[in-house]
Amino acid sequence: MSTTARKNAATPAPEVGSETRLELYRLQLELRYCEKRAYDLFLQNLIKGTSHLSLGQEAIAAGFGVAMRPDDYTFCTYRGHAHTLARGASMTGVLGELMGRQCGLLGGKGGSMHLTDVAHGVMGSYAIIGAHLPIAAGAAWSAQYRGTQQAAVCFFGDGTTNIGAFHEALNFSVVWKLPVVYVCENNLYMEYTPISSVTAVEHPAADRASAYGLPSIVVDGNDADAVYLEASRALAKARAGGGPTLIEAMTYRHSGHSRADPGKYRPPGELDAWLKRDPVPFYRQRLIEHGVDERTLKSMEDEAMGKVEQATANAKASALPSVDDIEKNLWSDGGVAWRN
Amino acid sequence: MSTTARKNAATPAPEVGSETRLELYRLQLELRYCEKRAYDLFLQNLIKGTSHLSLGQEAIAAGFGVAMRPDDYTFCTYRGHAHTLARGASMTGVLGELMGRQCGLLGGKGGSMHLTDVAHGVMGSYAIIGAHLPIAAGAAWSAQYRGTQQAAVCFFGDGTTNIGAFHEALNFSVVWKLPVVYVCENNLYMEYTPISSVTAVEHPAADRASAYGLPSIVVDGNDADAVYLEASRALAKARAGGGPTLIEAMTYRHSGHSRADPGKYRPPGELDAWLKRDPVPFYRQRLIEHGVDERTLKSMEDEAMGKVEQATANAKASALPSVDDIEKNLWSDGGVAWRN
Amino acid sequence: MAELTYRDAVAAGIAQEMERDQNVVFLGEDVAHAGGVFKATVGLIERFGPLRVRDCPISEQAIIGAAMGAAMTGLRPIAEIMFSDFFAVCWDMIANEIAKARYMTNGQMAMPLVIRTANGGGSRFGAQHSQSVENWAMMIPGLKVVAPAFPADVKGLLAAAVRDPDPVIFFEQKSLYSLKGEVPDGEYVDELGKAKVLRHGKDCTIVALAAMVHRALEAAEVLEREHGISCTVVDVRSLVPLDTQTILSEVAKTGRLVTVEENPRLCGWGAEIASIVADECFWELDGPIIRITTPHVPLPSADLLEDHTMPSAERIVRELRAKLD
Amino acid sequence: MAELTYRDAVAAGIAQEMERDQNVVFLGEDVAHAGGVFKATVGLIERFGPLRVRDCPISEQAIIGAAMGAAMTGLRPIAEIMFSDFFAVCWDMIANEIAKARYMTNGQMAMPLVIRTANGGGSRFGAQHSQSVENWAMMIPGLKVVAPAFPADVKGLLAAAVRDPDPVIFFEQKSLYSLKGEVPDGEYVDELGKAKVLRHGKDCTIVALAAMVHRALEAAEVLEREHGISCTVVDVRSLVPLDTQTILSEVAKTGRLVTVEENPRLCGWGAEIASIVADECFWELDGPIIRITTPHVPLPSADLLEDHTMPSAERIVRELRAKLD
Ligand SMILES: Cc1ncc(C[n+]2csc(CCOP(=O)(O)OP(=O)(O)O)c2C)c(N)n1
Ligand SMILES: Cc1ncc(C[n+]2csc(CCOP(=O)(O)OP(=O)(O)O)c2C)c(N)n1
Ligand SMILES: [Mg+2]
Ligand SMILES: [Mg+2]
Repeated sequence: MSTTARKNAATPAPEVGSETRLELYRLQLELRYCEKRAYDLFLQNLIKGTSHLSLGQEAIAAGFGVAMRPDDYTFCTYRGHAHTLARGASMTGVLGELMGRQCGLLGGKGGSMHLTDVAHGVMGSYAIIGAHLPIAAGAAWSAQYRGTQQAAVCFFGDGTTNIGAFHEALNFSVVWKLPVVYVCENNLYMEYTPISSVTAVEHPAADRASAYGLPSIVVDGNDADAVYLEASRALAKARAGGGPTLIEAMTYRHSGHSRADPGKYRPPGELDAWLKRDPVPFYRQRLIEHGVDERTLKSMEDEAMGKVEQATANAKASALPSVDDIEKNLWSDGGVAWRN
Repeated sequence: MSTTARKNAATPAPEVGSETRLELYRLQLELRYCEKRAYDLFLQNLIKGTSHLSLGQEAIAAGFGVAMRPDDYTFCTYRGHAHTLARGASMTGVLGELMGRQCGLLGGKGGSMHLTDVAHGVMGSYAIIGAHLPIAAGAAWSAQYRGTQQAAVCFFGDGTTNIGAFHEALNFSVVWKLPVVYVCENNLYMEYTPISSVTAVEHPAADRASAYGLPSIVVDGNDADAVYLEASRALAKARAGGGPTLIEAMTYRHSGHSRADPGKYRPPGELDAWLKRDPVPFYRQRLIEHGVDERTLKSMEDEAMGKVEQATANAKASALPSVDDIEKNLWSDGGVAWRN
Repeated sequence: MAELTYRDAVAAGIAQEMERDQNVVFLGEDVAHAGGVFKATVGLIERFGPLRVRDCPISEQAIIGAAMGAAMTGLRPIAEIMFSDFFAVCWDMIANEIAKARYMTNGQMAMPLVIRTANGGGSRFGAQHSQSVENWAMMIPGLKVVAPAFPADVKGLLAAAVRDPDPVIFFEQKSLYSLKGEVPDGEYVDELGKAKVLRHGKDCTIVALAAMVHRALEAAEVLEREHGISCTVVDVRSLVPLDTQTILSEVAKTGRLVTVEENPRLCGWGAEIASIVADECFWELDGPIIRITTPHVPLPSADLLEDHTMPSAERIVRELRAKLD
Repeated sequence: MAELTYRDAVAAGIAQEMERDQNVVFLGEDVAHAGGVFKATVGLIERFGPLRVRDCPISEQAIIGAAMGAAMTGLRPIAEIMFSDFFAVCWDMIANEIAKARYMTNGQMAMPLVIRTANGGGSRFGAQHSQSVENWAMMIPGLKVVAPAFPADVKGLLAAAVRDPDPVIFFEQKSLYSLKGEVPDGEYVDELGKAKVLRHGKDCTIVALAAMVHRALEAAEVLEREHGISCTVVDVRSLVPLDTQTILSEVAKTGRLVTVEENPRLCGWGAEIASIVADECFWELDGPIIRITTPHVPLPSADLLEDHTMPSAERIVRELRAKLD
């Protein structure tokens, strides 16, 4: 896969430690099982509205989740369950929000597309394409101004590179040398339209990096180690005052764009080919090659599944939000009054 | 001036014919004299509001004006007097509009920033940065769909390359292979802020061309011949179905950003250096080198000045618009009614 | 008459106009090969081909800008903005460019285009995919604004919008896409700027739009049957031009005005109508003007919360009973 | 008390708050080294340095996005949008992101920021640089909206806006920048959400905002002196929160309401106030509610046309005489 090679791989690849590897696997398992559970809950009509799963893309959220510092900032899209969980947000809070329960991260007010957990640095999931790129720049600016060496990481899709806010955010961040990492998860599609049919260049992010004086970086988004290493480099650069990084991670979503989408627009065989590169079994194999024994893996898998079962049970047991909540939290005083 | 060299100058430079040269000079003279007149009319308080002169940048409007076909489309900014005149719009109409007279191109409704002359292909002057780039793409799409081989030419400044609409328009135009030519007049400044202080790359347009799969083109915007040749190439490409071109023309405005601006933010000596490359005397010198005699030049200059005098007189003699015009031309039925 | 869904009436209206006029072209995100995320434009690319029905990048400014450039040079584009919330990313194109071009150029510039969009709540999509933003468009001089409540109106008003020589913002209420109704067969064109009186009463005139028309009708039913309150229901259909004649005369008959708006309270279209009535129909009023709106908050996503935030038939009944007596 | 221009009161208000709180930062286009295109922020970079007073590229989405990201992570940014018309290029950031963040996240996200902008007509700048768009902001739940008419209010309300923990849209009326007035020396902070009664009358209550306050006062003067009509004039000052108490009680006293709005007619803030009064103050009204607005057209640029389009004192006098008798 030539497209997944890192283009400017001048630095010799450092090693990923074995504890980090276990952590990467653990996280990918949790993200995978939780997303699958979200899918099941849909089918049971316990989740309403829409929802955008990142089944198949977990290595990216995991790689960054492990590389980031606890006080770093994450900015997600509507396809943000994995990125939110990867920062340590409560799984009950995530599933509860999808189910519209009181225990939800947002008490049922935001829904699947807006997961947020400020306490864990998840500064929001944004459902209008492009908006969160400049906002991430702002969080990075704040960190820079306050001198905290925090970094902001902003995830978005290939389709997002064609909207104006992408361009403004990239230029702005470079000019102000902001500690922000932009991560384009190129899963080959917008909603149902192939990205190649609406984009002037092959790599929608990497081929545009030079327009902002940045190096072109493409990484295998299905290899958690590769993502982790790239993330570590970019975060170190940000903390050292070196400014932003733009990374294009090649990946694929296993399910449709959203709940309503059976994904029929994909050419035959494409999904199968990518399923062969499914990041979770792929990473399991790597661990085995690195000498991790089957029992350890199995117990990690059981533990992750147990966590999902527990969270599901918690969320199901949670009450519905109260109708009184409608009149709460528009303003900092807790209320919604626009008049005296 | 290394920055004004055309980067991809693979094609051997064709010659500019001598008649074309005279036409280029004639046009530059008219643009220059008319803008200077606009400046004088301000000082006499006969022009109100704001106005943005392109003194010093005339070679670009002239180069394109001569290269374009009568049925091509022009899209200008608020700094669009020259581009409008270069398509053959009435000078009385232009000065009349600046003065808010009935004879104005827009009957006093638009003002200096919105000159439009649909009959001459001037499809509007746009005062909100970036907006007209996608609109020009739309006109080009229409030409493509109708199969007319018309092209759209869209002029804008260096500062405009940092707004989202620039990015969207460029990508869109390339993907749809639209017959549109984007011309960035890099005069080194936004309003009062140097473009270099807010832009991630040296050449705000040319260094971004590759992000849209386009070649990087920088042209000396103070040399009407160079502009004319580049324009001709781009227009031919557009008509041949070759898609859009992005051209960065290096230039400088002699006056401030707008009427209110004395231009104090410029480093000492900068203006003087550029005045030495003033496109009008520069081009006069070239004509002399090509054997055009002093008398011919003098008579062209007198004629251009005569045209400006006549237009000024016409505009001054024109009535003010009628208050009844306020209630006209919101809708195609000529009226403004929003209710029955 | 065939029974069509509101969603299918969209495709029927577009197809009718594309069939008639070669200059009608259609563009948007995921509208062609996928038939739209609400499946409202299925079959158009097969019928009219990829030069007239075009998928676009996620570039709303480019989409609306392209429509504008095409309209001023002889085409009659229909552009889709997937959710009306996304008007915010191309608002400059809509409010500052398209709306003003003809007036600013003193009539030089023609702008025959339609922007279609899925508007409104009720789908548990959360605050950024559920707004009712008819007032965003209504407040901008130079835009015509239409919001149908029934499949027949979708087809007829969409056709009228395409034929209109001025820019029309066409709001399709997403909670109505699966609503079925009789739609005239064959060529069918309605008229912009005409409200419809759907029900005649004597105690009160309820003025509603889009999804709220159905709730107003349901409430009027209950009020009549269970509480002896008889209401006129007016479907505004077109905010610009606004059929003030119908509204004023219907309010004059009952002496009371109630607006039912899906939008959050402040500066909704109901405020405008209330202010017109409070001026021109003041002496015919028998009591206060009542506005029933979504409270002035973003729309929450959980079923229960969303349902209790938007005006329901029950709430209309409750408020009218409390305030009319 | 010193006499300051409205323009200088802006810089004074910002300086006061930057002095007090290190977390207040200021960004915009041409705001730092050039001191702003309206010269309203002259001297700030010299005083607070280039880390706190920052020039930006022409990237309104980036500017407002950056302010939002900074606000949610502990700073208190003030962002300038040069002309309020340009809200349209960053409307998503303002209306869909900033306004909704706290509510959607059920209170997790703080958003203490101010967006300042030059608003309104009268400068012959044409339709894209002259709009009065207070209603654009007012209609979005989650935004506070302020529009001062006097230099003292500029300083005091700007300080209050910066200290407010919620997002505030601060409209500076560009036709007032050179207006002079007394401004309290030293630290001065006003309160959001309070209207001011500037004149007491008995025949009619005129409610106005920003530049229209001055025209209303002038008209009230003439009406009293030349026509024996005595008017109360209320300066709304803050559209959200809205001081309905003051408005309702002043309307109740005179029995008549007239709003004077610079915005084009449809869905202006006056419509909202009219609808509130027509509901809650109905029984105290002695006659129709009158709205005086710019007609529903874009603003033309020529002096004569612009002057006749915006509401003038003469027009207020004329309309009130015709309609109050
Ligand atoms: C401004 C805007 N336009 C359109 C949409 C509708 N939309 C939601 S997701 C999506 C596709 C996004 O594609 P991409 O950026 O590749 O992300 P992915 O969904 O593949 O993760 C679109 C068009 C939107 N939410 N916002
Ligand atoms: C969206 C928007 N932001 C800001 C402005 C204010 N403004 C008008 S001209 C200008 C500078 C434009 O610079 P450039 O593109 O280089 O064009 P030039 O004026 O140099 O020709 C600015 C910031 C505007 N008109 N529109
Ligand atoms: Mg994608
Ligand atoms: Mg410039």
